Amino acid sequence: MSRGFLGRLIDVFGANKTSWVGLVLFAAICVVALLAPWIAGSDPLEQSIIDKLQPPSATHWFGTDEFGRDVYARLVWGARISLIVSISAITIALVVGGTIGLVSGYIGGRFDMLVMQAMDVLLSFPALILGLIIVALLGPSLHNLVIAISLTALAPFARIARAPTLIVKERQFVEAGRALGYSHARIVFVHVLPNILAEILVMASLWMATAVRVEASLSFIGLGVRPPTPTWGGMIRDGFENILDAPWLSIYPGLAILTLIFSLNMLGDGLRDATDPKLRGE
Amino acid sequence: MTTPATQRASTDQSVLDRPVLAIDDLTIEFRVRGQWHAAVRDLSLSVGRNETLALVGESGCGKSITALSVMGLVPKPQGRVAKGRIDVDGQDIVRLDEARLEKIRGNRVAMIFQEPMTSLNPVLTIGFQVAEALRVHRGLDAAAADAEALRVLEEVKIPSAARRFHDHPHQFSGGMRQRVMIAMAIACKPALLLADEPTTALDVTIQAQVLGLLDDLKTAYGMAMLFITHNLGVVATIADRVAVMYAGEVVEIASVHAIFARPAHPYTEGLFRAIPRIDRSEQTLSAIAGQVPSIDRMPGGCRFAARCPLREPACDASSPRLEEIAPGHAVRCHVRGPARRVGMGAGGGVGG
Amino acid sequence: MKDTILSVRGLRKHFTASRGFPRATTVTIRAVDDVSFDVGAGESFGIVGESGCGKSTTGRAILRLIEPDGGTVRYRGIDVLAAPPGALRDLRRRLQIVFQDPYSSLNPRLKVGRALAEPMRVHGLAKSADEIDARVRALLDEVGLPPDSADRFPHEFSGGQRQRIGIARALALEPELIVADEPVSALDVSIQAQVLELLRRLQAQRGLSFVFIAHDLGVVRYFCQRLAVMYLGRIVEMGPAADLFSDPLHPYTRMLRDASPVPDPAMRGRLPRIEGETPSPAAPPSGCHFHTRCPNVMPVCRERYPSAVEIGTRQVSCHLYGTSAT
Amino acid sequence: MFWYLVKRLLASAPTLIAVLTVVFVIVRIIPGDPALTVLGDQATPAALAALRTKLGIDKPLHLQYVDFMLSALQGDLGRSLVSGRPVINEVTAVLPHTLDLTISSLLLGSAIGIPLGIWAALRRNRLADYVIRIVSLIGLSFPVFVSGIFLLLVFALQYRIFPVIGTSDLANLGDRAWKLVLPTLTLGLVMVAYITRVTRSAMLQVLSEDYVRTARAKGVPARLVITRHALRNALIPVVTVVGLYLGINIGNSVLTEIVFNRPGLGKVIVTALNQRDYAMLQGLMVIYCFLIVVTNLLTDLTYGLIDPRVKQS
Repeated sequence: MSRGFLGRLIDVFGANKTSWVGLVLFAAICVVALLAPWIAGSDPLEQSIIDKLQPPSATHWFGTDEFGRDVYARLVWGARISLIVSISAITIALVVGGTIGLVSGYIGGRFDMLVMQAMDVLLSFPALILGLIIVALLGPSLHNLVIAISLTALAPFARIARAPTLIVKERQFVEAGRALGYSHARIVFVHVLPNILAEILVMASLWMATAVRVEASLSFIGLGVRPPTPTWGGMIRDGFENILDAPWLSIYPGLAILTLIFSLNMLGDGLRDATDPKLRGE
Repeated sequence: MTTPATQRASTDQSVLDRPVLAIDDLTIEFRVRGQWHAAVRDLSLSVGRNETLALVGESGCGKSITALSVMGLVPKPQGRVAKGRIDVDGQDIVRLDEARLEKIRGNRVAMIFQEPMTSLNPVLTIGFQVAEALRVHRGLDAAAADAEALRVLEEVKIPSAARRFHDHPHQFSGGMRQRVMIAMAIACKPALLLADEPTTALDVTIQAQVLGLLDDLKTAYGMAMLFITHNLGVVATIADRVAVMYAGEVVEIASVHAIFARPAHPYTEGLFRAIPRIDRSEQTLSAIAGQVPSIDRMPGGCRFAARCPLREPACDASSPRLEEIAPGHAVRCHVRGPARRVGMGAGGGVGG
Repeated sequence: MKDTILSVRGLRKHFTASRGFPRATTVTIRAVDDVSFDVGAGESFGIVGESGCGKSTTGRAILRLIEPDGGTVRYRGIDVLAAPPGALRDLRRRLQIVFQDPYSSLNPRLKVGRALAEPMRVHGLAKSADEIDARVRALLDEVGLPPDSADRFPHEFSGGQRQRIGIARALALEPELIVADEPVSALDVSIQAQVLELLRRLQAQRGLSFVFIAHDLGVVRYFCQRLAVMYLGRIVEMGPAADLFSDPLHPYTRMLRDASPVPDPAMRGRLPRIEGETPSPAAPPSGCHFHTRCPNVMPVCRERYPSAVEIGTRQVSCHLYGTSAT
Repeated sequence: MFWYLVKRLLASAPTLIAVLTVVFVIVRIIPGDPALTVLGDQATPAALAALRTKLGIDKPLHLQYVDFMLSALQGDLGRSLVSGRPVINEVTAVLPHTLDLTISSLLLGSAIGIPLGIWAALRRNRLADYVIRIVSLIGLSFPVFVSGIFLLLVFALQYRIFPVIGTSDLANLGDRAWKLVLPTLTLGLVMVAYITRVTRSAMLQVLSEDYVRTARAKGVPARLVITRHALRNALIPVVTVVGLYLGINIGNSVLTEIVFNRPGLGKVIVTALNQRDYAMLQGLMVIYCFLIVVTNLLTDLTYGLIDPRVKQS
C-alpha cells in the first residue's frame, strides 16, 4: 500500500469516487476564482441605484443587491477571498503547527508535555471566538484574517502531526536509523515525515473547510475583509438585512459557501477513507 | 468433578461412534479484486469424542478460516463457503440460518482465539463475560449463571476467582486472560472445542500450563478438540491425530506417532527438517526453498510443486488427491501417493 | 573462549513511572539489573528468557539505543557508554542490529536500494554512485535476493525476504558484531530455517560475532555456542548451550527447558505442572526473584539474591550451588 | 472515581491559569491604550487619566496582571465599561439562553446521530449507508448562519410556523421551548451530522475487534452483540469527539444567536466588540474558556464511566 507519494495519491483517487467529486467541485471553484476578471461579466463594485434589489433575471443571473451591484459578479470575485484566506491560513497552520507536532512528538518526554500543554491552552478557546477577538483587536483586513484563522488551526495541526509521529517513532526502522548512525534531523525529515505526510494532508483538506467557514462567519459578523470588497459572508450579511424583500441575496452566497465547504469535506473524507487501513476493511 | 459427558451421552451406540465434527469436501472462497479464489479447497476431516486433531500449517494456509467456518463465522461479504458439508453432531451447519447458528455457537461448539489480550471485551467484567454464555444458552438467571461461571473460573484455575469475579480484563495477565477465554468456551460443556493457536501469544512456561489445562478439560468433558497451531512441538505434545495443511489443502493426515515417524508428504518432511531442536546438538537445518503462492496465483497442478525437491512433470499437470497409504494415513502427493508407494522402500524418517 | 571483543559489566537499566492518586508511588522497573557477560570474536552468544525478562533492553543498551543507567560496555577495549558522538558514530558502524518485526523495521516509503545505500552515504563508505550501486547489488546477492529488488518497495516482499533486507542493511556498514533481536520469531517455520541458515553462512564468511536474543530455545540451541538465561532483569545461568540444555543447573533453566515442547510424540507425557506466573518486573519478589515459582525453594531464597557461582564452564546464580559447590 | 475527579480538577488548574494569562495578553496588551479607545481622540488628558485610574491600568503591567489573576480566580470579572454593571451579572442574565441552545442541540445530535451512525455502520456500503454519509457530509458543510437563514426562510417566512425572533421569556417554559425549536435545529443539524459520522466509524472499528468475534462465537444474539458488546466500546471515541465538538458548538451559538436575534453570550460578545467594551470582552473570554474547561472535565468524567480502564490508570 505504499509506493511513491504521487502514485499512492493516484491510487486513492482511482479507488474513491467521493474524493473525485470533491476534487472536481473544488477545482471548478478554483477555476472560477482564477478566471474572475473574464467570467464575472460586470464590475462587482459598480453601483446602480436604479437597478437595486432586482430579482434574478437574464441580465442579472442572481439578481442585484441594495446598491444595484450584480450578485453573480460579486459571487465570482468573492470566491477569491474565500480561497486566498483559507489556503494561506491553512498553509501557515500546516507548516508551523505540523513542524511543532512532528518535532515535539519525536523528542517526547517533558519537552513534548510542555508543548502539548501550550497547544491545549490554545485549544481552550472556541475557534470562532478566538478569531473574533483577534480580528476585532487587530482590525479587519486580509492579513489579520489569515493570522487569526491560522492561529485557530495551529494547535489542531500540531496534534494531527504528533499522533502519527508517536506511532511511527516506535517503528523499528526509526531505531534502525539510530543504529545506523543517522542524525536526528535526517530521521525526522527523511524517515518520519514522509510516513505521516498523507495523514496531515488529508486533515489539511478537512481543515480548509473549517477555515472557509470561519472566514465566512467572521465576514457575516462584520469582521471580514472590509467592504466594498465582495466576500461571501459579507454578502449574506447584507442580504440578511433585506431578507424579507430579496431572499436571493442570502440564498446564492449561502449555496456558494455550502458548495465550497462540501467539496473540501468530500475531498478530505474520501482521502481519509482511502488512507485509513482500518476503515478500508480487508 | 462428575463426568459431564455421561449426562448427555445418548445410549444409542451409533451416535457415540459418529464423529463430533465431520467436514466433507469443504471449499471456502474469498473475493480478491472481484474474483473468488479458494482459500480452503476440498477439505475433509473428522474429529471424534475425546480426541484431539491438530491442524498444522504456516500462516495463510487456511487453518484458521477452517475453524471459523465450523462456527459459521466466515467473514461476509468478502468470504463464503462455496461447497461442502460441516456436520457437527450430525447437523450440517453450512445450511443453518443465523438464528440456529447462534444456538449452537458457544453451546455445542466453542472456540478459543489466539490473542487473549484483544479477545475479551474491555468494558465488561470477566465474571459477566463467562456467565453470559450460560445465560444465553442455559437460560439461567443472573444469580445462577454467576454461580456457575464462578465454578468454571475455578475449574480453569483462576487464583482467587471469587474475589476477581468483578474485575475487568485489563487487570489480568495474558495467561490468565487465556484461562478466562477457556472458561467462557467450556461454560456450556461443548461437544467440540476449536482452539486457534491458543498458546502462540503466551510465554513458554505459561504455554505449558495452558496446554496441560486444555488436555485435562478435554478428557474430563470427553470433548472433541480441533487444535490449530504452527508449532510442531505443541503438536507432538497434545495431538492424537494430525492434519497438515498447505495452501488451503490438507496434504497429509495421520496419527501423531505415524506422522512424526514416517512423514510421507515432502512438505511435512520439509517442515520437520526445518525445526531447530532443543535436544539436538550440531544440527543441520534444511529449509524449504521459496514461498507459499498467494491465493490469487495458485498453480494448476500440485500446489507444492514449485518448492518440492521430488518434483516431476506429473506434478505440474494435475492436482493430486488425498489418498490413503496406510490405515488412517493419507497423503496428497503424486510421488509419495499409494500408486508409487510400492517402490519406495523404507520411507523417510524424521529429519537429519 | 577465544579473544573477547565485547565485554559487558554490571549493566543496569531502570525505568521509573509514577502511579496512583492521591498518594503517587514511584514504580521502578528493573528491566536490566547487574548484567555481565563477554562475547568472543566470531562467537554467537545467546540471551534467552520470557517476555519482560530484559533481554531486548540488554541488546539495545549495548548499542546505546537505550541509554543504560549503569555498568560498562567495552567493545575491543573502547568504552561504548562513554563514547563521544564522533566515536559513537564510528562504533555504530561496527556494531549493528537486526530487528524482530520485518514489517516495521523497513521504512515503507523507501525503495530497498535507497535503504541499503543510505547508510553507506551517511558514513561516506563509498566514493561514487556507481560504487554504491555495485555494493548494493553485492549485498542483495549475498542475502539471496534478486538484483532488481533494489527498485522495489518493502511491501512488495514477503516477511522472510524483508528480514533478508533488514540483514543486508545491517551488513551495509561492514559491521563486526550484530545484535540480533528475535530475528526469526515473526517468521514461519520453513522461512525461519532459511533465515537461520543465511545468518550462519554470513557468520562463517564474514567472521561475524552475534548477540542473539530469542525466546525459542530450539533456535538458540541451533545458533549459539554459549548463552545466558535471564529472569526478571538478571542472568540466572550462563554457559555453553549444549551443557545448559542437557544438564540445567538453575531450576528456572530446567523449567524453561521442560516447558519447551519437543517435536517428538515419543517424549510426551512429561508436560511439567508449572505453578504460578512470572511476577511483574515492577515488583520482583524479595531475595531470589524466582523463589515464588521454584520447586527447590529454601528459606534463604526469600532473604537475599544469590551471588553468581562458577561451576566448570558455567556460571549460575542459585542458593543450591552456594559455598559447597565451589 | 472520587480521586479521579479530584485529579482531573487539579490537572485542569494549570491550563486555566495559562488560559487566563493568554486572555490578559490578548485583551490588555495587544490593543494599546484602552482608555483612548473608549473615550476617543477628543478626550481630555484629565478624563483619560481618570479612566485609567478607574480601570487600574495606570499601574505597571505586572501588577495589573496580578490584580487580574487574583480577581479572576475569585470569580470577579470586573465591570462593563459601558453599562457599569458587573460582567458576571451581564453574563448570568443571558447564560440560560446559551445553555438552552447548546444543550438542546447536543441532545438532538445524540438522539438522532447515534442511532443513525449505528444503522449506517450495520448497513455498510449499502444504499442506506451511502445516503446517510452524503447527507451527513452536507449537514457538516453548512455554516450555521447559512442553515439558520435557510430554516428561517422556509419555516418562519414562507410557512410562518415558527416565530422569526428568538427572544423568549425564560419563566414561560412553553414559550422558551417553542422559540428554541429553529435555533436548535440549526445548531443540531451540524451536531447530528457530526455524531452520525463519528458513531459510524467508531462502530465499524469496534465491529472488527476480536472481542466482538468472541461474543459471536459465544452465541450471543446479534442484537445483543451490538448493544452490549459493541456500542459501549464505540461510545468511548464518540464521547471524546463530542466533547471536543461542544467547544465548536459554543462558538457556533454566537452565529445562531445573531441570525435568530436571540439573547445570549454571543450577542453580548458582539455588542462588546462593537462598543469596544474591553472589560466586558475580557470577562467573556474567561467565561468561554471556563466553559470549555468544564466541558473537557465532563467529557473525561463520562469517559471514566464508560471505560473501566480509565479509573485505575
